[in-house]
Amino acid sequence: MNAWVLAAIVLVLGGIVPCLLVSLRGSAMEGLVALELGGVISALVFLLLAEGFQRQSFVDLALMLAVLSFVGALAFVRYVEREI
Amino acid sequence: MTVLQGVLLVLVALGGTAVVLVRDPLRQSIVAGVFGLLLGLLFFAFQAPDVALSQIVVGSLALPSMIVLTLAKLARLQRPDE
Amino acid sequence: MSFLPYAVAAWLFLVGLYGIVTSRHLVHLIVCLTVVQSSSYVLLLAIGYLAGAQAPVFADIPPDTPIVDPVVQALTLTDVVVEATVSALLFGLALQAQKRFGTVNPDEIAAMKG
Amino acid sequence: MTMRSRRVLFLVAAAIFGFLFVWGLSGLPSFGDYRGPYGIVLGQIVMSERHTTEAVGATTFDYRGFDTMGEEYILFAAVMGLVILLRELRGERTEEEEEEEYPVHRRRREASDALRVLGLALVGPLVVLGIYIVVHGHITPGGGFQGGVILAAALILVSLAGRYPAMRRVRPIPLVELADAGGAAGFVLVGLGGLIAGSEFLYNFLPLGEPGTLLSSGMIPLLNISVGLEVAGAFVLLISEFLDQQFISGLGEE
Repeated sequence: MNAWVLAAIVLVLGGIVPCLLVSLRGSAMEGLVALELGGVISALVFLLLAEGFQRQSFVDLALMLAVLSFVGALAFVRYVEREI
Repeated sequence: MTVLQGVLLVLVALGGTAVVLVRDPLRQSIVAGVFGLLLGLLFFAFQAPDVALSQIVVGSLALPSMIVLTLAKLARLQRPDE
Repeated sequence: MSFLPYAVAAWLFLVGLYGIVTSRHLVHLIVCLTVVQSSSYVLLLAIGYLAGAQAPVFADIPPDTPIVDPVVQALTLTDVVVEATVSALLFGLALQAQKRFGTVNPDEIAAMKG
Repeated sequence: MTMRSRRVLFLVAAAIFGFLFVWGLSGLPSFGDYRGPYGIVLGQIVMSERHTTEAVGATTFDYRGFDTMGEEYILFAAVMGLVILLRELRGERTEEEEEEEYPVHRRRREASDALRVLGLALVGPLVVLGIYIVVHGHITPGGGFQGGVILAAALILVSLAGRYPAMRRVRPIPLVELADAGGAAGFVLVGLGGLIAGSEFLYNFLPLGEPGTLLSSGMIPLLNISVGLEVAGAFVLLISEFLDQQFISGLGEE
């Protein structure tokens, strides 16, 4: 395990776990914000892991996640703004 | 097994449990989104970037939009009964 | 510890099944079904994993590097696609259920059928 | 059946199933100790035999090409089924003539200008990203399915960020259906090429080229493109059927 992977683990535990907790406990809107933040943090973790595995060609995944989580969030927002 | 895989496996197990236990469909779909992110990370840690990419695509785009559109339509269909 | 992935796969299957059995909303039920299906991804990928091996993409590694099994990954890819299509069809059926029975609670639908 | 008796029944069944599951898995080699022959053989031959740097892509579209064809037709059939299901729903809705109900609810709020600009600015990059993922399916992770969904997302984004009528303009349904069906047919046609070349169905009959370049791996990029077309068409069709549901008895939106 190198520093990149260690940083990824720290980011998962310190970043995505709180997002999971908030999406469980909070209101729908808070959960949505947590999901968005989780998407951003996951993209960062993908970057760190691609670096940590020494496979830089896998940064595509982070790029895709960054773009797609925005589109997915838009779907949620358009629903939540009408229903809540 | 590496520490990364262990951590992500435990989180996936917890996330799956959380998805099942949340009863409200809209909030459940949000938790399912976080679960999908965790799954994608786990697959990447399992050295399966292709599968991780598919999981990202399905989990953060295809499933949420279908759930949300279904819920919106269901809400509209249910309104006359209220 | 080396059986943890299999244990997680079994746990996801059972917990997803629990959600399906106790579900009171068809959309909730379908999302629980995706949890069950994610168990199969974890199981397949865990079977194909080789400790210390690289991901099966030779774009930036020498061709003789040991790689994890591409066959199970291809199977899992198929699995993910099938999950998406099955859920799409089930969401359509949930809408039909609301239309026909006026409810998306599986219990009430069962009760109406008598 | 009451919820309580159902839970008890489930717990009994789950205990039995869990036992059998664990028993079945106990025969597997421990995690990280993979001993399957196919993966190891594939890892050794895929570069020299197919000139593909992506072993998963080669497995999906070449060594297991026939299975993938089945998978494509599962997708095709599922979308057809969904379209039929929802079109029936649409017919019922319009018959009921609910036009006078809930006009306020139905008047969908427009997206803010910032959202619309950001969303529409993302459409171009999404299309480029989708095409990149599809055509590099035999070099880097990705391929027809993932890229196809991104291409579909670009069109769906128009409706999410903009307005529904705008979405209707950019998705000519016959064209989308043509992409869906054409992609599905393309897979079979490429497969038939193997027969014409004097070998079996889905035989990789095209020149293999230099590994790691865009024009390599024979027919795998072609299959990726046809799957990409099919998946993009299928997902646009699928999501727009769900979107149409929102506006079934819509007033004045169009």
